[in-house]
Amino acid sequence: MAATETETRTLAYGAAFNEALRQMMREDESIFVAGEDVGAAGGVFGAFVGLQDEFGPMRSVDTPISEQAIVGLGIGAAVAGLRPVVDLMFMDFILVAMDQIANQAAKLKYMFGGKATLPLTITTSGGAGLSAAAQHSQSLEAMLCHVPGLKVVMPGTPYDAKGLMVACLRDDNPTVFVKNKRLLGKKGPVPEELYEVPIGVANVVRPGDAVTVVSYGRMVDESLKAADRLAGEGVECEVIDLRTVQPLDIDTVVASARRTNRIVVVHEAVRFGGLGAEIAAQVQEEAFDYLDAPVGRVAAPFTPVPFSPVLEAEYVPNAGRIATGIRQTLGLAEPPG
Amino acid sequence: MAATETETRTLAYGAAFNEALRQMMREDESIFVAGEDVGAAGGVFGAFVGLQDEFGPMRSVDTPISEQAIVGLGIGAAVAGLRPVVDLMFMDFILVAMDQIANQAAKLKYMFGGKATLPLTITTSGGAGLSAAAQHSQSLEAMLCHVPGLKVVMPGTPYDAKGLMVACLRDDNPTVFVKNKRLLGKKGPVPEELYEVPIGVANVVRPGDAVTVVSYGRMVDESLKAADRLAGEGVECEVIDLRTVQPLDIDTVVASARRTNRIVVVHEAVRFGGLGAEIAAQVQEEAFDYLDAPVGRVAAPFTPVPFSPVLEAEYVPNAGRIATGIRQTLGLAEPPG
Amino acid sequence: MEVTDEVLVDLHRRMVRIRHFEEAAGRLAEESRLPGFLHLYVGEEAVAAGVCAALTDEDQISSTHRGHGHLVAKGGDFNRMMAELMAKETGYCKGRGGSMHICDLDLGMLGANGIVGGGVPIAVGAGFANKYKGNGAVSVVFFGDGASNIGAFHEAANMAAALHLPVVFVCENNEYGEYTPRDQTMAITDVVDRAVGYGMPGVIVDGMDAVAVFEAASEAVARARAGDGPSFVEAKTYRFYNHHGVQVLGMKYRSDEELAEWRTRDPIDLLEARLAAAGVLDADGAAAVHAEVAAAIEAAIAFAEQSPDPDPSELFNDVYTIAGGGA
Amino acid sequence: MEVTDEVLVDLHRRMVRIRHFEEAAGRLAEESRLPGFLHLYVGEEAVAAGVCAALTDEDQISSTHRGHGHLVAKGGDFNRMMAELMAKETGYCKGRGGSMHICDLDLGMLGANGIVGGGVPIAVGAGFANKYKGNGAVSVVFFGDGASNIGAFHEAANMAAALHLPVVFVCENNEYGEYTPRDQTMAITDVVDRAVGYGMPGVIVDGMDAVAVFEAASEAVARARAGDGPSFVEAKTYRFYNHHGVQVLGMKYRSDEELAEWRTRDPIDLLEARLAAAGVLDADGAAAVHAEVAAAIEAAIAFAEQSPDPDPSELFNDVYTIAGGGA
Ligand SMILES: Cc1ncc(C[n+]2csc(CCOP(=O)(O)OP(=O)(O)O)c2C)c(N)n1
Ligand SMILES: Cc1ncc(C[n+]2csc(CCOP(=O)(O)OP(=O)(O)O)c2C)c(N)n1
Ligand SMILES: [Mg+2]
Ligand SMILES: [Mg+2]
Repeated sequence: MAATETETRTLAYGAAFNEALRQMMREDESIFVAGEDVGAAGGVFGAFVGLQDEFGPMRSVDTPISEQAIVGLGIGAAVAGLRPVVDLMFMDFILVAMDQIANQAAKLKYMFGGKATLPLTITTSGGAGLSAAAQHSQSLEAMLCHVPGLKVVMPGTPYDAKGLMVACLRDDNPTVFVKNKRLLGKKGPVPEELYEVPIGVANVVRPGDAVTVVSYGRMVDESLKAADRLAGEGVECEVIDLRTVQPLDIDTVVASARRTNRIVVVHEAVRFGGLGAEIAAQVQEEAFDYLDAPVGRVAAPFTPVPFSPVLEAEYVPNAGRIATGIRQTLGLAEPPG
Repeated sequence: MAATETETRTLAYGAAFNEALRQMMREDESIFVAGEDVGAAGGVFGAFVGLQDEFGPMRSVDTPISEQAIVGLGIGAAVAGLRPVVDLMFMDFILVAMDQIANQAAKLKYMFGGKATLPLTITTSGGAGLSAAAQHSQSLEAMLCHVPGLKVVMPGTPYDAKGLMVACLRDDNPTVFVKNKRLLGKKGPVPEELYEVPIGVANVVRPGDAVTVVSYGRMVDESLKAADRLAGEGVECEVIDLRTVQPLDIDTVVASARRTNRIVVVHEAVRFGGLGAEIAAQVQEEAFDYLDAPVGRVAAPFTPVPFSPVLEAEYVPNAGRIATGIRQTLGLAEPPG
Repeated sequence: MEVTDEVLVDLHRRMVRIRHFEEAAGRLAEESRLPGFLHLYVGEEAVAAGVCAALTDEDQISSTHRGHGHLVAKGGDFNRMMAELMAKETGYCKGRGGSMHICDLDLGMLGANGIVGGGVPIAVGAGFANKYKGNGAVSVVFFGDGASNIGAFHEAANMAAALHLPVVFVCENNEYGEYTPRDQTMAITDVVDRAVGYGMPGVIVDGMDAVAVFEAASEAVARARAGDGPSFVEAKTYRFYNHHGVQVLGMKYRSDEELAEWRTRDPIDLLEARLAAAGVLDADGAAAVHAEVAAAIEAAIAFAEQSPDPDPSELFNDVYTIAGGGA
Repeated sequence: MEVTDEVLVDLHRRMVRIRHFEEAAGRLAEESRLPGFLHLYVGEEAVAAGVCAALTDEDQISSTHRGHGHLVAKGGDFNRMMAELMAKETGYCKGRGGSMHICDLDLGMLGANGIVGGGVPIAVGAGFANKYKGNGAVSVVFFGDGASNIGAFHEAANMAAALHLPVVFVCENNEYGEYTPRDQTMAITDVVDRAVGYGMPGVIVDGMDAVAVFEAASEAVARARAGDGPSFVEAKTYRFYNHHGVQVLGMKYRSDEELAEWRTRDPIDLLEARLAAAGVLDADGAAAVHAEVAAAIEAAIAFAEQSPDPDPSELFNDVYTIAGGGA
């Protein structure tokens, strides 16, 4: 990818997602999108803009406010041979449809002895930082990753947004594609042609030898900023962007940890029971003799997401707190001032 | 407790739960129970038997099949000053009501600046082993424990079933009381008087020095059986019954791990993202220099719960597999045969 | 569709097949030869038979926790059904699903469901696919009176109406949800009263009369096929056995008298009387059908018993579809 | 309740208070002085005012994402409301909830809600508590046309009917859910058609006519107080601003003509004309009310701006109720 970057055009994260859908819908008649305001309005975040104009209302469907029926629509249509994309406006709303997602979509194939195939993509938007308060800011991926039968991707760059969406649309399993609300406008290199970023493959976005920093979604940028600061302190962090959180590319993580001997996991979700716990558990198991310090975790505290910008700034991990967490894992003192 | 045990009468786990409710309902007029078939029928597992006869239909309410409205009924009634107990027949069904549980009940107090008080108890029945298949056998506590604002208890004995239910009924927060379906008929000593087992306090049910085995719910009995086998091999396991999974009594766990230097976590839920991950992450952090081996985990594999008894026997952890997991953590070979 | 003699005979056979399968399953359960829960359809045969006789193999149905009758009516294979109930490798779900998840996607039977109302949105999704493909197929949702109180039903019914989908909603109103009577859980007597709130036509039909069900279903299916959208059929029926298992008498939640009353309207007896009166099928002819089906059931039990349990390694298969290796 | 002159004046004042609060909030948002989302109630004032004028302080209401109007109508304090929208420590929720979670439990306002339909079961629970205590209080659910399509609404409405609870369901039918018109999301024109499916009486009322709303609400509340169970009121109304924020003209999803048409029926203009005609309140009198309320709003803005942000340590408080330390 690095090579092509320079040549390729830049596109925003949200537009890259939209382009993946559009190009795939041109290729495959069985793909359609359905959800609240995704049709005529193009989605409240603009992620579905232009699809109804190009593909018509049957392939770009405005639905009632009915998250359970929206996911069920996708399940039934998938079992019947289509490749549905159903949108749940905010990640917080997966809780409204959790039965259809976790009891139905995730389990049908297994319960049916392998008979059903569910090429279903559930798209949603997660993450805090918009003063959207406790019901519009959550990062609930840990709940989804605990459900056998689902795959979950959380891209952190426009390039991966397009490539992973293509991969989800081509996958024959229920996948959940989680956009980060605050990344939608972020620009980056995105090839115009159709390409796929494989599900389940992490990306080492910055090489280093002092400590491994594992993250995904918007926290990758914050981790890279933290890495820059630490570089100024003579510490080279290796930053890994998981890109996919289920299945987890634990091999890449463990290999890095065995080299750096120290590792910190960073995510927006609350710390208790977050993905950092699973990663820490697997790393201490796979790299026990290599670790010079406990696996560190930088995550949100165990509280709902507050509305107040002042409180939310305290809540969401940022480069500063990530740097502090890394220093702790390295046993370094905070720099003066 | 040990002292009283001998004198006290024995009661089944389900009956102990029922007695806690009855005795508390006699004491506190603001307590009522509502749910599907909990009234006239006394609950599909008999856990609510006799309550409607004694307290009438207003305090023992048969509801429509409406999990979201059942939980919401409890939330609204709690905010209005009552102390509701709402039942969700199977733990799998919390996914149907997850918005009301995790977006509403858990967050109202915080979102309202502390104004609301929710003395709400949600009761449900979890666990596998009855050939009830993928939608009636799950252990989903990890999802609940990831939600700030909830407390979650999972008793493994009749004594704790009564004492923890009393504690839930007296708690001013939303609590989830998870009965284990396969423990309902299990008998054990239960004092007749009202007593409370504090939420958030683990119980060392078997002292030992070779390895710490942490579990909860039905897996405690299986862990004790495994401990017996290993005692035969000259290995003394310290078995800890967490009893409460949120908040977690990590101090008791860490103190034990620092003594035994080895620890294995056991649960019925799937391994990936289960509570064992959080415990492993916290223990490796708090006891890093004390551990002679990685924190071990014995849990269900990453698949839905199968119907077939043959497959389900492979799926659910048991004394044999727990013993194997403990031996691995101890670096011991499997005994011949 | 017209009610020809062939239709009458077909309805009878479908009901007899359901009845014998369910009676056998009940017997096996009583002998503890079936693992797990068992929700029997005995008494309600006319609904599944009448509806499925109005469908083609391309049409789909979604079912409930009480799903054997629906699968048999849609043409389900006794051997694979019995094997599934016994959790054998030869079962419809390789023993992974059991009674509550039994299905045959090739027959358009999209599965029983352990979650009340859980199958409703799925059938609506299949209906969407039919409209999308313009294949003229129709999907049918079977659901109970109790299920009409759950959110997923409401959302899916409205979705079908809003998107004008070829779906038929068939409510099996047997007056109870488990052990709680209908009047405790809703303030209406007829579930069909909900149809108007979705802008769907709705009818009430005698669920013990297979012919009446067939006629109502045929009309609703024709409407859906013609592109005129979803409709609602409420069948008044009754289960002769307990919510699960077979126990019947001396129940606290419903009187023996009520049961006896309904049993006088056994849907199979009613149709056999009509068949005899019409000279379409006399007692001997009916007995022959019963005998033939009974033999098939015995064969299915033997097949299931001789079938192997799933291999333990099967535990790990089919969680995901592996690219290349198809579904 | 009887429509006395006092009632008319009261309705007017409630509407004017809502209008000024919302216009001010909109202005502040345009100036980027408010964080987060903002869903304005302008145009729908007659619904909240008419309903809340029929309630006592002991009665509860549950609200939606569009909740300011409901709180103002129930007697909300401008200072604490404005401070909450500005995320200040002095706000109703100490700055933790904001516009989408604003509430005043002391006034029986059980909270705005960020989840469409999320507040419906909660109000039904409050209604259950009222019946349980026999305190004669009534709870009112405000919900939109779009919310009537979500499962939680359906379950809670049926629950209220099944348990015969003192609850009033008030549907604010403004013809849109965000950017999607009603006819795309349901096959019915009148949401009240759903009432029959729950066995509730229902009426349609002109949501731009505060007096008509008051009369309909009074009747429904009286019925609930008398122990005659829940009922359903559908108010036909319209929001004058965009789904969120204030932008109005040149929208793709609804025409400027449609908006202009509805604006000719501004609920405040309509009532002021009636007040003048009835000689209850002339133009000067009305202007005086506006002036007084405008001053109170300015004071509230000043109060909010001078209020401190929450202390960062507040992030960790009130997740749980600590035993001893009360709610
Ligand atoms: C979401 C959910 N809630 C509760 C149950 C438990 N349950 C299984 S069947 C049943 C009764 C269903 O009643 P109805 O829909 O009338 O169908 P019937 O059993 O009468 O055929 C209940 C409550 C469930 N399986 N799923
Ligand atoms: C469960 C859920 N789904 C979707 C949304 C996003 N959303 C917020 S307001 C709204 C429209 C609601 O329409 P309606 O109920 O008619 O109320 P109105 O905005 O018209 O007052 C939607 C879809 C949400 N907040 N919650
Ligand atoms: Mg029923
Ligand atoms: Mg609306």
